[in-house]
Amino acid sequence: MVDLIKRAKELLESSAVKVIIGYEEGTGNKTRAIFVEKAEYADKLIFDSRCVQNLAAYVTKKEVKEKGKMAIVATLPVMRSIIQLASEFQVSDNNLLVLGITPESKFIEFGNLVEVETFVHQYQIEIDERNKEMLSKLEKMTKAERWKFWIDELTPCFKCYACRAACPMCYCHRCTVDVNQPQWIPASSNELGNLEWHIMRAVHLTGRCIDCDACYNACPLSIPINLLTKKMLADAKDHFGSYQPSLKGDHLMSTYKPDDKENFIQ
Amino acid sequence: MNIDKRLVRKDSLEKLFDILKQNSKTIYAPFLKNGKTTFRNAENFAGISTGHIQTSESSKDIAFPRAEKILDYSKSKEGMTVKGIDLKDIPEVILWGVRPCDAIGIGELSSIFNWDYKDDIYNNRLSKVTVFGFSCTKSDEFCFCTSVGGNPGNTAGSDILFTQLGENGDYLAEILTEKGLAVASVASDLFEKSETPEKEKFLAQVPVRFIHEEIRAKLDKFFESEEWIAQSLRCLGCGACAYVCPTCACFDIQDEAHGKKGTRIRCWDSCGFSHFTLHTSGHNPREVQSARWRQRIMHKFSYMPERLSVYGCTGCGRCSRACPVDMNILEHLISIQEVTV
Amino acid sequence: MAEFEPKIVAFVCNWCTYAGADLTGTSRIKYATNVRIVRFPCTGRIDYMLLLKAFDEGADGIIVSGCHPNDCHYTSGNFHARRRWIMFRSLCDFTGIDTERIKFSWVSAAEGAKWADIVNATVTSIRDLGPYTDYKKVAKHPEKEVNHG
Amino acid sequence: MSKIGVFVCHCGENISATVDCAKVAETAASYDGVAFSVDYKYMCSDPGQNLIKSAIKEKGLTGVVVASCSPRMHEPTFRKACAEAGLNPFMCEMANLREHCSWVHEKGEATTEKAIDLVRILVEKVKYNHSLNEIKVPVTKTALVIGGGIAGIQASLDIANTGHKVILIEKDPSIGGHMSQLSETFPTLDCSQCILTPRMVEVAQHPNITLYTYAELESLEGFIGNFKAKIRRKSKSLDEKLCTGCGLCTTKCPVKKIPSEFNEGLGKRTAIYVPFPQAVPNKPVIDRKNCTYYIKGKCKVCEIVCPTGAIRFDQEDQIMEVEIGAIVIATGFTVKQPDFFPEYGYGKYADVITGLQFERLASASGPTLGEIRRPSDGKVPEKIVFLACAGSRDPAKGIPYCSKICCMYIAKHAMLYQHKVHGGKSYVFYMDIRAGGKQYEEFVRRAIEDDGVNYVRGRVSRIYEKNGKLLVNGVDTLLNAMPVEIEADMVVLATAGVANEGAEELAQKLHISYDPYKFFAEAHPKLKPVETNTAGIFLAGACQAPRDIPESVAMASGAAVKVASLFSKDELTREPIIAVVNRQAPPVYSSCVGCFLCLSACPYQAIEKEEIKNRNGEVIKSIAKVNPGLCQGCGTCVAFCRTKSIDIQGYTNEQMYTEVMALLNEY
Repeated sequence: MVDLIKRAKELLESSAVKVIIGYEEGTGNKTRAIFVEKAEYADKLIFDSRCVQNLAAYVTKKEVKEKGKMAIVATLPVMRSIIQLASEFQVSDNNLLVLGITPESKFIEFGNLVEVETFVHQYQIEIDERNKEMLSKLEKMTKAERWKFWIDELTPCFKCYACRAACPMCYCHRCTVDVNQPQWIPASSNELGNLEWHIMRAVHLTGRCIDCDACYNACPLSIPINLLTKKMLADAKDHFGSYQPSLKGDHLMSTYKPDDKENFIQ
Repeated sequence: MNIDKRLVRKDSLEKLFDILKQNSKTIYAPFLKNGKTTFRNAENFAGISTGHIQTSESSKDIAFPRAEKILDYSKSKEGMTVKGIDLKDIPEVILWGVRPCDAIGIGELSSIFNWDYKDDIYNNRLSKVTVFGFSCTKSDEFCFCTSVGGNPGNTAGSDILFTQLGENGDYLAEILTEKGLAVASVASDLFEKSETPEKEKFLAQVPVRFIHEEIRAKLDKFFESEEWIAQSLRCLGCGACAYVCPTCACFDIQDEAHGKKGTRIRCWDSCGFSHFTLHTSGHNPREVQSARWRQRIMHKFSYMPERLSVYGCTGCGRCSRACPVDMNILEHLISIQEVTV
Repeated sequence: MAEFEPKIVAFVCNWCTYAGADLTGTSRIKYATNVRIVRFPCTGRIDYMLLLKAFDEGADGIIVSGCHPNDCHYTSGNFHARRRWIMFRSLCDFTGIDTERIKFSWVSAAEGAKWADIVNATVTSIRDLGPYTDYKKVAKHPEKEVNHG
Repeated sequence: MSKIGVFVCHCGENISATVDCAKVAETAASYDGVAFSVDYKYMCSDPGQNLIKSAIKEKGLTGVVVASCSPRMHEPTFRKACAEAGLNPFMCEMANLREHCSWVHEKGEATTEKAIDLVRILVEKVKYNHSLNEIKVPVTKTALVIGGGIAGIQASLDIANTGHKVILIEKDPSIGGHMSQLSETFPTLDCSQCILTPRMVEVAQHPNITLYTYAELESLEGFIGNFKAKIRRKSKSLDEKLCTGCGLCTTKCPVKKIPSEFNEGLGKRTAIYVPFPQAVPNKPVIDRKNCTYYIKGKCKVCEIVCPTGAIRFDQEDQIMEVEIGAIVIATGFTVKQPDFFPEYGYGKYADVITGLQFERLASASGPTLGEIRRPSDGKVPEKIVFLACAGSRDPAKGIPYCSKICCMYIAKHAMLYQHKVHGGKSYVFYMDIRAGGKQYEEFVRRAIEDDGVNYVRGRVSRIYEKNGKLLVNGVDTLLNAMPVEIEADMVVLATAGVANEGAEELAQKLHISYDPYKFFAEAHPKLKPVETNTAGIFLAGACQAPRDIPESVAMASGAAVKVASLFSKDELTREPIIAVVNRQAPPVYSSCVGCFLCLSACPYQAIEKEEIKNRNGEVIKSIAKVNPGLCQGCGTCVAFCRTKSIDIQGYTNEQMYTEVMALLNEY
């Protein structure tokens, strides 16, 4: 990461950017986010296989944005998030510079988001094998078995909303669950409240989720909620062809094709 | 009452459990799911988790449920009829496998629910709970009970405290309260009268990491510190820390309406949420995360000790373990201690 | 089961299916009484959460119906709706929600008879499925019982 | 605290026969917030409406639920009544107890229960209604007429004569349509050209009409009173200003063997051509598919001979955008094509022709100058057979409907034949004679009785050629299905009238609906015959169904009146059923986060970006904003707004949510 740190220092010294969002050594052999505002702290920047948190969640955070132009250390999932955020007008070249980390852990800087998009589009979003298996296992179950599976998994959820907070796409200031006139989602963290909260979350992320697993990693009870978004991702691919976040903003769920196929409408 | 020390054979624990079940007691105990330990209604002894350092969730749920009904209402042309819950319906419960840092938390939680207003629902629930504490024989870098007035074998809050005497050893059972005695007497012959060694040498070693009074004194002058921002910049504002915390008592009142009928419930809430202090007007006195983080620390380490003369934190370290972005409370407290104002 | 009368909510668009149901009326075609229509301007307006709300509150079945493709009064509301239904339906199915209880259909303003058929078919199939106890159980608002966490 | 009034209508017996209206009213009265509830025989009657008005005044009602027929029927009536009593019309909701309940269920508990539910849903909904004010939008007082046949011509002239501007576009090089191809017209046998051409000229000269021939609609956006149309003017390869229409080019053009569309292939034309002598405009176009220059890259004879140098080989299609307030569609129809009748040998035998081709043979301006001569050898046919319902009323051919005009024109054709070919014998095979219309029946009788046309009631199974004759095999069902065989010299098929090629695409461009046969759908079969279900777009002539000339003209005038009445106002008022984005006090301003998914979803481009600035003029956030002029209120944006920031008046989240709650819970 020598070149990353070197570049970070240049950017801060030339005040081309005001803050660099990256990873630093944390506690308990974890890594965590660091916000470098002075060149002398750039040496704290690290990158290794433990750096899985999706830092894109910070680029829409008021306190961070207000510091001025941001640079972000971005792995592939983070870059995808950034592109999706840009297509939703949440970030732009004016306030964000991407310091990319290739899947081969090489540092690569991008001049603008178009370059990031081009880079991102070289890679398909692929669901990992373990979860693929999990999905097909669930699909093979009977409806009743699936119902039981999800009620059992979701009932422990106490709605701390860590999944929402960790997700770069959940940048809304007022989430549907925060709306109580009408009360779309039961406030209680009971079976119903949890089920509907997680269904709603999955629907809102359909066509926007880039499968970074931030939600799952953030869950203090390790509930496999990412399976819901993965299922949507897989289905989106099946129904509407391979799917990639794109600056064109041709969002999966806000657009349509007259010949979209279905087999259930009478 | 004076503490009654008994010996419980390792294999007697299961017998104890079964006898209690036979006496139709409801037992809540920690179970492992998705690599996390949470308390739930235990049907049988098998599967009750013992290996864990600390449960992922605290046991406060038993006396302070994440969502509980406080009343039913129904509207009509004539007006509104309201029906509170019947406290008699609250069942007796044995809370099995509680760590001392949770048990002591019960007292801190109670001090909040009985500060000015006495919360009947909470007190009633608590009165129906018998706590089987289990001393800590292991700890990790997130533990700091000894810095906040606790220790791995602390008896506070337990009705019976079990301490395992070495790997696979038998248990020392300290029957601490009438409640504990009542339950123990159901299976009195499992609680053997015999010479028991001192438990201390079997307990986990948790070093003292900071001086609570110093922190508290520091906080009095610390309100405007930049440190809050530095610490909280990576905080995502979720409620994980508060929801796993044994002493966090904040709740939100919600009405769930179904036509003319409805239910008023109280749900856990967290000072970490941006909407926690949001006014209807749109004004938010704690507009940024640093203000919310400050509130969390101030409340636990300054306000509660000051107003309720209790520690607001049991040092269980759960929040640090649960935090998705490594907001390590111990690390932050130490840095507060070190920063010069 | 014989005396079980399913509660069915129909979410329909104003321009095609609602008008189609009007035509059923003007044609005096008889059909089952179990269905209650909620009128929307367009299928594109139908919020998927409302379907879940219907189940929460005790519906045993749901009909969602609007203009045939290309016939949307608003040109593309039904195309948007269709895409959402495709994804939402599969998500429901994945979570074990009984999608057989949600009947999707296109009923034009000219298809009065079809509306009657859809209603009758749905009522029959829901009658066979029985009350939606799974969801009702979950939606029983557990706080009602004084329970522990 | 809401004070809701519930008014349950018996609709005579229509509702009360199966629904216990008194019980419905009673139950409604027990609901929280219902201040007045009553049932009455006819709510829509004056006394009924007065009942509502006085209740509003006396009880100070804040909302009204009328439980009667479909809101699609009487919503305006009751809203008006409320308004007259000083209650905002949008505080009135209707429960559909007739079409959706009493008419479709038997008398009984369940039916009344349902009626009660339907009322309750709206009682609870109306509690969340808000007073709304109608939206005023300016009207662009120019009409677009698509199609220059008799219907389009009539509509254009009628609108133009009310003093409003008209843009008339015609896809062919000349206006006139099918009528210009006809010889004489039933039932008066006056020459089609003679009555049509003056109208064509009038169009060309009318100061309020702008005529674009060889032009088609490219796209349409906007809404009633405010459409934007893109029109493609196909290149004529000609500078129309310079061209004097002298016709030198068409006489000199070397490509002379192109089947003339105007003559239905019975005559020939050149590559640069004027479709027919009386064409308007009377200026040529180059048919690029057949022009030697465009095929081989050389020739340019027309350019050489043109005295004014008006030929433009490099001319390109022109797209022009026009703003219009209303549209009349008069694109007409066509007739079923050859391959359709293998059993009749159409296309196989030169002397089996369509009715339209016969029109050309009979026409003085036609290829035979009005003499009936058969295409194969130019001989005058001594025996001629006319087949009615060639395709029409034939579900097997996918055309179950009656083409309507055939019975009459066949009678006319037979009559013309008898007049032109003395001693000739003519036969008409028919299923039924449908001669409804002024002097129509008399006309047919004349053909049979005065002109001795032989009408045979029966269908023809097949036609085949045998030593120079066309053998027509059929039956006479009036002589108990006795087989009939006629040795004919010529056969004329009254081919079914069908929708134009591309009618479907046009309908989709215009956002109007069409029937299973691709004819455009009227908004109501009886009460709105010239309206479409898209406000501001009207229908005239055979694009809606096969029509004869008088009907087409009547429809055209009807459509013209609709346009004129629309243009009679400077502003038109629209229901305020539109989307709105919430606004809140600073520092929030709005819960909208500006993801603008609504923008990409909106079918009407009604979503705009609004920048919210602080005192120093710095942009704090940019949020969605709805253009009330463009929004049509479909609510597609509402359903997936994650922050629930955009909502639609009249169908708000709270209203729809409440309806579901009210439907499934006790009150």
